[in-house]
Order: sequence, then C-alpha cells, then structure tokens
Amino acid sequence: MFLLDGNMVARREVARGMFVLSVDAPQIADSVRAGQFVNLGWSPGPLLRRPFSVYRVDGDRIEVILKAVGVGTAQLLAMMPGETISCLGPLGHGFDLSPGPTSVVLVSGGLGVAPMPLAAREARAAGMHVTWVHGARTADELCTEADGDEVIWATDDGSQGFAGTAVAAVPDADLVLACGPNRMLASVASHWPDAQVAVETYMGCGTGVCLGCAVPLERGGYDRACKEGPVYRAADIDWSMLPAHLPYAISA
Amino acid sequence: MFLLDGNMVARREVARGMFVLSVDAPQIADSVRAGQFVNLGWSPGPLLRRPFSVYRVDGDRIEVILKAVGVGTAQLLAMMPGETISCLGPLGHGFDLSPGPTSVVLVSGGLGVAPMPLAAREARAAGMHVTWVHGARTADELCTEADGDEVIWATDDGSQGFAGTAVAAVPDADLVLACGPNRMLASVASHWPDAQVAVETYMGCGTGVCLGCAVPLERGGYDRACKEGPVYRAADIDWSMLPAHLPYAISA
Amino acid sequence: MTVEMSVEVGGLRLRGPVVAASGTFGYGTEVPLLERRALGAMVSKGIFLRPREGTPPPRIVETPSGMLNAIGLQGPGVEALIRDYAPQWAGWDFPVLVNINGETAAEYGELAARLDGVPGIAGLEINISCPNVEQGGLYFGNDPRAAAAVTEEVRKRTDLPVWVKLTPMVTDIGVIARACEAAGADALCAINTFVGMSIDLNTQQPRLSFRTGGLSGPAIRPLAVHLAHQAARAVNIPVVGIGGIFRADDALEFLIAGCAAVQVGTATFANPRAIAEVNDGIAAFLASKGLPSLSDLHRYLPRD
Amino acid sequence: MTVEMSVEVGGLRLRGPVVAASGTFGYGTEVPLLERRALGAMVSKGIFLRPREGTPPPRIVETPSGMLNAIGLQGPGVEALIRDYAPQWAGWDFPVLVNINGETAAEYGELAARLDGVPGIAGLEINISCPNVEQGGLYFGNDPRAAAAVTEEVRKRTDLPVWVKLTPMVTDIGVIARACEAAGADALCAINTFVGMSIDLNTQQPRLSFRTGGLSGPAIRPLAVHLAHQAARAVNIPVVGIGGIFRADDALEFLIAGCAAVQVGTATFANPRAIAEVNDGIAAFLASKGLPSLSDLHRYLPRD
Ligand SMILES: Cc1cc2nc3c(=O)[nH]c(=O)nc-3n(C[C@H](O)[C@H](O)[C@H](O)COP(=O)(O)OP(=O)(O)OC[C@H]3O[C@@H](n4cnc5c(N)ncnc54)[C@H](O)[C@@H]3O)c2cc1C
Ligand SMILES: Cc1cc2nc3c(=O)[nH]c(=O)nc-3n(C[C@H](O)[C@H](O)[C@H](O)COP(=O)(O)OP(=O)(O)OC[C@H]3O[C@@H](n4cnc5c(N)ncnc54)[C@H](O)[C@@H]3O)c2cc1C
Ligand SMILES: Cc1cc2nc3c(=O)[nH]c(=O)nc-3n(C[C@H](O)[C@H](O)[C@H](O)COP(=O)(O)O)c2cc1C
Ligand SMILES: Cc1cc2nc3c(=O)[nH]c(=O)nc-3n(C[C@H](O)[C@H](O)[C@H](O)COP(=O)(O)O)c2cc1C
Ligand code: FES
Ligand code: FES
Repeated sequence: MFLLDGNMVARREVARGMFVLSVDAPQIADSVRAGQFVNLGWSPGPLLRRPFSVYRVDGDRIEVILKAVGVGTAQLLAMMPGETISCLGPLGHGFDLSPGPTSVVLVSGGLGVAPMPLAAREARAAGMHVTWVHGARTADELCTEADGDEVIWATDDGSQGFAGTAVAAVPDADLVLACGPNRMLASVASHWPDAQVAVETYMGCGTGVCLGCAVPLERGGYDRACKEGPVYRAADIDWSMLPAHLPYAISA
Repeated sequence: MFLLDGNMVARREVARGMFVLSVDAPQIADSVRAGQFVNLGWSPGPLLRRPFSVYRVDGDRIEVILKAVGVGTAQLLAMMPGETISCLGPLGHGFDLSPGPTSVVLVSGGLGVAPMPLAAREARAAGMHVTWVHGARTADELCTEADGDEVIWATDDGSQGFAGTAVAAVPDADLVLACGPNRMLASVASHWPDAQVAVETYMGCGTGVCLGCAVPLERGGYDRACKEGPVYRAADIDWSMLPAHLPYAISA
Repeated sequence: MTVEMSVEVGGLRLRGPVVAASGTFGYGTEVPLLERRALGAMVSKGIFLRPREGTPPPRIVETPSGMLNAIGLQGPGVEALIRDYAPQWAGWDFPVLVNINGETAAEYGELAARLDGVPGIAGLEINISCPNVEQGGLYFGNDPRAAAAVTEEVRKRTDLPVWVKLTPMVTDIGVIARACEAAGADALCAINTFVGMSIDLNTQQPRLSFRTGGLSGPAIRPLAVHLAHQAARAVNIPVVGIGGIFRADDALEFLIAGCAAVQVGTATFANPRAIAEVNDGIAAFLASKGLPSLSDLHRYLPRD
Repeated sequence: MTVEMSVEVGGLRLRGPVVAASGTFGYGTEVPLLERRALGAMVSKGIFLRPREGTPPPRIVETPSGMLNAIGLQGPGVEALIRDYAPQWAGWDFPVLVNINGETAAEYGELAARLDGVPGIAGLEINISCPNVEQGGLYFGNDPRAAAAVTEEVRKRTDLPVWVKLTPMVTDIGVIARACEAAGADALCAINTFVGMSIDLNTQQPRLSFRTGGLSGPAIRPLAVHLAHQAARAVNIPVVGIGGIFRADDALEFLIAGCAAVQVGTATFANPRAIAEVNDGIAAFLASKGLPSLSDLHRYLPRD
C-alpha cells in the first residue's frame, strides 16, 4: 500500500459522459493487480476519499474510469491536467487469475467495465482465451475500449449488439468474472455460483479499519469489501442484504 | 445590490504575493462607489462568502486585490481564468467624496490599498488634488499601481521612500481617507478625528441581516460594518473594542 | 404540473413550507434580492422587552461546513419593533412571527401580552435557548418544567399562534417537546444552534468575545434531522425542521422525517436566493414524483 | 529545538499526546503507512463480552464535513481479542487500551475482570454510549447514576487504568464528568459521536440500515472543543479531547481548551498519515512558541 501525490496528466472520453483519468502513481502502477482499487483524495474536495478500480496501467501511470454521479466524481472530472490527486493503493483483494482455466468471460455492466482491462491482461498472461462481454442501456453508453480476444456488446435497447443484459449474452467458459451494479452481480451469482464478482459498498477508510464496507456473507456475518474484497466468489455473498441502490448502480 | 455569476478573466501580480483578479460583473462595475465591497463565493469553496473591496473598474469588469492569508484567499488565487466567481454587491456605504475639499490624502497600509484607486478616481472627479500615501513592511510588498497626483511611499525598513509608517508620512490636506489594519486606523483616528476610515470585521452575510460585523461605536452600541460601514468617521469608532488581530491585519 | 405547496402550521396557513429563520433575515427589510413570493413566513430577529446592545466583536467565526455566532440578541426592544417594523409587516403577503426572548418566564409573558393584537404580527416563536436567571443561568430549553412554564405563561397572555423553538443540547428532546405541547404550544421548531467553541492559537483564547457561540449550517444537519424526527415522533402538533438547510434536498430530508415545514437560516448568508431555490426545488421534487401536493409526501415516522 | 511531548494521562505515560481513537484504527494491525513513532497510545475497536456481527449495510454515509456511522460494534468478543491481538500488542512500544462495551453494568465489570492482567493490555476505555437494557435502552452516558455505576463496577474489577469516554448528547456534561470522576475514573475522554440521521430521497427512508448513526469529523469539532472544555473545567483528572481533529491546529484547540491529550479518529480514513502529522505539527507549534515541553502550553480554563 502506497500513499502518493499523483499528477493528473490526461483525460479522455470513452463513452457518453464516461471518462478515463490518467494519474502519475509509479509504485501503484507497478504493483496493482486486476480487481484492486485506489482510494482518491484531493483538495478542496470531499471529506472522505473515493474508491475507484484501477482501469489500466500505462508505464508510471494508473488510469481510472468514471462518470459524474455525485459531488466527488463531478469534482474529479472538473480537474485540469496538472492538478494533484492523492492516491492510496493498491487496495483490496483482486481477481484470482492463476493459470489453469483455458477460457474466461469478463462480464461488465456500465462502469463495471473498470477492472476488466487489467483482468484481460492477467488472464492472457495466464494463457486464457478472453471473451469480453460489456453491456449498457444504449449504444453510446458502451465503453468503446474493448479488450478481448472476442468481444460481445449488449444493450438494453438493442441499439448495438445483443439486445438484453450483458449477463444474458455470456457464452460458456471455464471462468466468469463480473463487475457492475450489485443487482447485476446477484443475477451472475444465480447463474455461476463460482464466478468472481467485484462488489461495491460505501467505504470509510479503504484500509480495513472502519468496518464501514460490510459485505453480508451467506455463511453469516460480514466481510470487509476493502480488505477481504472487493472480489468474492459470487455464491459467498448474501445478495438479499447487499444494498442495490448506490448511485453508481443507478447510473450504470 | 446584484448577485452575478462572474467569469474570472485575468490575474496579475502587483507586489510580492499580492494579486489583482478581474471578474466580469457588469451591473456591479456600473454602480460601485469607492469604499464599497463585493462578497465573493465559489464552488467548491468555503461556506461563507468572502468580502473584498472593489479595487478598480475596467469596463464590465471589477477588480479585487488580495493576498493568500487563509483558505478562501488561497483558493481564489489558485483559480484559473475562465472559472466562475459569484459576486454579491456592491455592498456597504463607501467614502463620501462630494465636492468641497480641495485636497485629499489616501493613506493605505498593505492590502488597505484596496479601495484607493476608486477613491482617487472619485476625488479627482470632485476636483480634488490627490496625494497617495502607501506603506508596507518592505519595498517589494508595496503595491506598484500608484494612482495619485502626488505619491508618497513608506516602508517600515526604509527600503523605499519614507522610513516609517504610512500614517507618519501623511502631509496636510483637507480630507484624509484611510484603509489598512485596524491598528493603523486607530492611529489615524488619534491624528485626524474626521478622517474617513474603511474598517474590517468578520462578516456573515454582508447584507445587514446577521449582525455579525459589529463595529463598536464611541457613543455606545454597535453598527453593522456591511451596512452603515465599512467607512466611518474615525472618531466615531470605539477602537479599544475593535479586534486588531484579524488575519488581514497580520499580513499587512 | 403545479403542486399545492401550502401548509397549515400551528394556527397559520403558509403558502409554502419554507420559512426564514430568526436572526438570519433581520426584520425582513434588508435582503432585496430574495424572491419574496417563495417565503412561506418569516421569523424576525429575536427580541427582548428592552433594547440590547449585544456582544462585542468578534461575533462570528467560520468552522467546517458551519459557523459559530454570538450576537447576544442585539435588538431595539419590543416597543421599537412594534413602532418601526410591525407597520411594514402589516402590508406584506406572508405572515411574520416574532422570536421572543426573556430572562424569566414572566418576561416572556409580558412580551406576549405586548405583542398580542398588534397588526403585522401573525404569531410568536418562543426562543427557549435563553439562560433562565432564576435557575442560575440554565437554559429554559434544557428543563421540561422551565420550558413548559414559559410556554404556559405565553399561552395565557396571547391569542396569537405560539411556536416553541427547541434547543438541541438535551438528553431527550422528546420529553421537552411533549412538555411544550402539553403547555399549549401550537407548533414546535427544531432546532436552535448547538453550543460550540473555537480557539485562536495565537491569542490562546476563544475566537469569539463571548467565548462560546451557536453552531449553525450544514455541519449540524444530520443532527438536526435526527432531533426534528425525534420531536415529530413525540408530539401531535406540527414540527418545523431547522438546521443546515442549503438546498431543496436538505429541506426534503426534514419533511420526509416528519416535519410540516422548514426554516432556512445560514444558507441565506451564502446565497441570498437560497429560500427561493429551496422552495422551488421542493415543488420540482414533488412534481417529479407525481405528487399533487406537499401533504402527499411520505412522512417517515415509525413509532417503535 | 526538541520539544518534550510526553504526558501522563490517567495512569499511563504516553510518549506523545496523540492517541488513535476507538473504531477508527481497528486493532492496530491494519494501517501499514502510519509512522508508529508518533502514536502516543491506541484504543482498540470497541469490544463486547461475546462476538457481535454488527449492523447490515449501509453502515456509513458522508455528510458535510463529517460522516455518520452505525457499525454496531462488530467484533470477535473478548476471548478472541485476548487470543489474537493482545499477544501482538505486548510487543509494541506504545500502550494499547481496550474500548469496552456492555448492556448492563455487570457486563462491563466482567469484561474488566477478564482483561485485567492480560499482557499487552495497558488500560481500559469505557464506552458509556451504549444502551442500558436495564434502563429501557437509555444510554448509560446520559444518566450520571448509570455512568457512575458502570465506572464503579469496572474500577472494582481491575487494577488497569480506567478512562471513561463521555457521550456528547447530554444537557450538562460536567455533571456526568464529575460522577465518573467520583466513581474512580483515572481520565475522561470527550467526546464520542453525536447521534444523527440522513434520509435518502429516493427510498424516503434513512440512508443507514440502522436508521441513525454517530456523527464524527470536522463538522463536530467546535461542539467537541466546547464539551471537552466543559469537562476539563469540571474535574481534576485529565481529559482527552476527541472530535474532528484533522490537523495539528485542531488538536491544539483541544489542548489549549484544557485537554491533556487528544484522540484522532475519522482523519485517519482521509489521511493515513494524519496521526503523525498532528503529532509533528504540535511539536512544531510548541517549538515556534519557544515552549520546551507540552506541559508549558497555556491551558484556557477559567472557572467562572
Ligand atoms: C471498490 C470500489 C471500486 C469502485 N470503482 C469505481 C470505478 O472504477 N469507477 C467508478 O465510476 N466508480 C467506482 N466505484 C464507485 C465510486 O466510488 C462512487 O461512484 C463514488 O464514490 C461516488 O462519489 P461521489 O462523490 O461522486 O458521489 P456521492 O453520492 O456524492 O458520494 C457520497 C458518498 O457516497 C459514497 N458513494 C457513492 N456512491 C458510491 C458507490 N457506488 N460505491 C461506493 N461509495 C459510494 C461516496 O464515496 C461518498 O462517501 C467504486 C466503488 C468501490 C467500492
Ligand atoms: C469590507 C471588507 C473589505 C475587505 N477588502 C479586502 C480586500 O480588498 N483585499 C483583501 O485581501 N482582503 C480584504 N478583506 C479581508 C478579506 O475579507 C479576508 O482576508 C478574507 O475573508 C480571508 O479569507 P480566508 O478564507 O483567506 O481566511 P480565513 O482566515 O481562512 O477565513 C476564515 C474566516 O475569517 C474571515 N476573515 C478572515 N480574515 C478576515 C478579515 N481580515 N476581514 C474579514 N473577515 C475575515 C473569513 O471571511 C472567514 O469567515 C476585506 C474585509 C472586509 C470586511
Ligand atoms: C447569526 C445568527 C443569529 C441567530 N439569531 C437567532 C435568534 O435571535 N433567535 C433564535 O431563536 N435563533 C437564532 N438563530 C438560530 C437560527 O434561527 C437557526 O435556528 C439556526 O441557525 C440553525 O439553522 P441554519 O443552520 O439554517 O442556520 C441565529 C442564527 C444565526 C446564524
Ligand atoms: C467508524 C467509526 C467507528 C467507531 N467505533 C467506536 C467504538 O467502537 N467505540 C467508541 O467508543 N467509539 C467509536 N467511535 C467514535 C470515535 O472513537 C470518536 O470518538 C469519534 O469518531 C469522534 O472523533 P473523530 O471526529 O476524530 O472521528 C467510532 C467512530 C467511527 C467513525
Ligand atoms: S472501508 Fe473501512 S474497513 Fe473497509
Ligand atoms: S455581515 Fe451580516 S450584518 Fe453585516
């Protein structure tokens, strides 16, 4: 875990209202694994840091992908290159992509695309064939930066690719990885109990000390999304107790 | 009184660490009188607005002069041209420069120079001869934009002009106008009871509703700096009860 | 869609649920920018029987998302208020309540009697966050008996609607709320400021000349929503929610938490159009949810 | 200039005045970035006799300059704490206090007895902001008798230093402070979080599953400084100031207001180096004022 003041160096739009920020954060870029996240702070900014999956790594830079869904994300997107963002990370426990499976499907809804480029990189390094399934409400909300051996688009309104949810478009594979609104992940869990899913919760600290990020478990009790998670075996979560109405979920 | 979202169009340095911001605010630029102020707000910014004298007017633009003395002023100076500042004003009761006197001295210490360019303009319009007396600790803290028929510099360390306070350098005149740390104004009051001084207080609203900006009066009771002030007849203020330790006073 | 925003609060019909809070709106004569059409009512700056000079400066200090104030209830006294302001209020199209203050229950009663029947004065708001000199300076609002005594005294001396403004720094606001209800209050206002202190590191003394001040602003909003909710659960008269309302969403939290109306204070300092924006935002929210009137808004008031 | 920063607080000598607050630092094993040299002491997450699952999510919500939390005192219970954490603490170079919680005074007493003499445990902090099941759920900390009863019970069952952590939502914190002092507390900690509520406009329900939560962070600092000051004026034992400390200047407000030491909580979430920065900033301030030691700092404690 590192705490770095990173220079925000660039921003690009990858779907309607969806942007990628690049931030200089060498030690984090070096050590981050797919599914891990960074907790970002800036000044003047909100009191608490904001958690974001690391989207890509480019040399000394990490990238995060986001939309403006509230005060913090709006401020991040209003920043100019050259401004400083404090980066705490890498945090949490990412996807397990150790060699073994021969094929993997990366399923994402909306901003759930965030951890997938790193997952694709690691899966390929482990010798897997990567199918990328990405869904959104409509064509112009699809993140254009697809990164799979095979790519399947899904839109609720049928405006591009498969007409329906990303989950409904998933082909057979040895391994399923998913990220998106908790509602979507609950549906993944019912199809593929062994899928690895990256969940979202409100977070206080991101480092395991506040117990704010409770993930209700099937076996009873709670885990910390920031420490034991955010990636879980889908069937291990008690989905009925995980809130589905976080802002991110609304906008996805 | 107007409430305008003004575009910040330019910034220039006029002394070490002392800057002038230009903000588009047509109705305020049109109607402001010397000694009046604007209450500035921005987002994300502090809860309360920050009061600043109008320094100059340039077409549709008003100018304010400031140093970074705390959170709010630091944020203002970190802004880029193109950002928006909410301007409430003109506020308060400025200098009385109706025709009559033939000569006026404008005495300022440090940032107390703020209301003087407008005062010089109005005094000249009323046919007065304007002497500009401006003091600071040292030469590079003097605001370089002098604007009088005659200009007297004063520095505590003697590095430019008169060695000593601005007050000590004041020549004879019909009228004395002063602005600066409250400590300095108290000294003006003891020399020229009829001087017009612009005082500073903490302000809540700037519009007369909160009673936060109390100015203790010689005759007892309190006036509102934002409504009856900020300009007073020097001898009308009970200087012993007016705090002298506001940040602005420290930095002047 | 036009939304019915009027509401009946403790004997007064307000055209909208947004009221200007005492001490943050002067006597209603100062803020020219405000769109008055949006004002449900106004509460005037707190008044005593006699004129008061107030406290020496500094009187205010900013804190994170809030401010402390110690104005000391500066004011001209009730006679000047009746002479200088009430006649103006009589011509306005929204009701004006006077915020009354005293050092003994009898003083509150005298004020009530003096203000009763004066044209322009639509109601009284009792500020019980005043030190009770007969009880060694303890706030009236901290003790259910003292709060009830003041309310009763005022109730006896006037036919005007009586709102009682509760103090937040109590162990159980429900107890005080019920005591005031039983003593004849027509509505309760929750809450007044919290006592706070800020220290100047240079002088190593409090920043405020009065040492302590009342904390207002968004910082206290979650506390205020909770206390207003507790008060609303405890009584059957309307509760007016106050504390840190800057935007319509903030006001809606109080309304959903069981308040009949809200007051906006500190926000007016930062944004002289705050009251209008809050009012219009509430109407827009109701419209977006398809609710024809404010009274159709769901109130969250479990009585467990 | 090196400044002497050590301080004696309620039976413990701390190398510096900055303590990690309960519930914001886990069991001290999680935050790797912190420069531990700056820790005066640490208070562990609140513990009950038996394991507790805690409340369902959402457990936290951000508010202006603050946050609400309702963790529900999730924890492994005292036996697991003694087994898993105390042995680690025994090797650390700063004292660890355990924050103890119960539903009856007897439960607090049992916890104290169980923790007494365990290597690695340097002291106890009694969290009296717990509902007293024998008193219908009223907080122990709201009633001087209940607060004293808990303190006495714990005092009887342990030789460890006993700190009592006061709850802020009381009419007069001085009364509770004196009751705890008389019952044998070695130090007082002021304050715990304030109860608050935040409402989700979409669901028209509280955002927290527990409905209410504790407000912490800079929003409450002016209130906390006032309450810590009131407590420090009321008693002769040391008071540890808590509430919204993010920077050294904030801590200095509490120290000048009469506190012997401070605790830093929420700040650690935003800045994992906060404790070190606060500690170093206090030393720098003392040096800049030419004060050789923390004990030379002026305390502002008028007893009028
Ligand atoms: C492990 C993890 C990884 C994430 N990765 C991404 C990502 O790559 N891209 C992305 O756009 N978003 C991501 N999110 C969600 C993102 O953190 C929130 O959208 C963001 O915090 C909202 O902040 P705001 O100030 O704009 O919203 P506001 O609603 O104004 O925030 C208010 C509070 O709610 C919290 N909050 C709001 N929404 C969420 C949410 N969905 N999840 C967690 N906390 C929330 C904020 O942190 C803050 O405390 C991730 C969340 C988690 C937990
Ligand atoms: C009528 C009037 C005109 C002014 N004109 C100018 C000017 O032209 N140029 C200039 O640089 N400054 C001027 N000031 C002072 C300026 O308002 C303060 O320096 C500024 O508010 C400090 O804000 P901050 O956030 O940087 O400081 P902080 O110390 O962080 O502010 C904290 C709080 O203190 C208040 N405050 C701090 N210092 C002062 C002060 N000296 N006067 C009033 N409130 C203060 C702030 O408004 C805020 O509420 C004027 C003040 C008044 C009352
Ligand atoms: C400067 C100031 C003066 C106040 N004066 C009074 C007063 O005279 N009487 C009163 O009952 N409340 C007074 N209040 C309290 C407000 O009416 C209101 O209850 C409180 O500020 C919380 O609301 P807010 O956060 O919207 O400001 C005052 C508040 C402020 C900030
Ligand atoms: C997430 C969280 C958990 C907490 N858990 C406890 C606890 O278990 N026991 C306790 O006495 N206080 C607990 N507190 C209160 C803090 O110790 C502290 O008193 C409070 O947060 C105010 O300080 P701060 O503003 O610096 O955070 C908790 C606070 C937070 C934010
Ligand atoms: S966010 Fe604090 S423990 Fe996970
Ligand atoms: S600043 Fe509010 S009355 Fe002057």
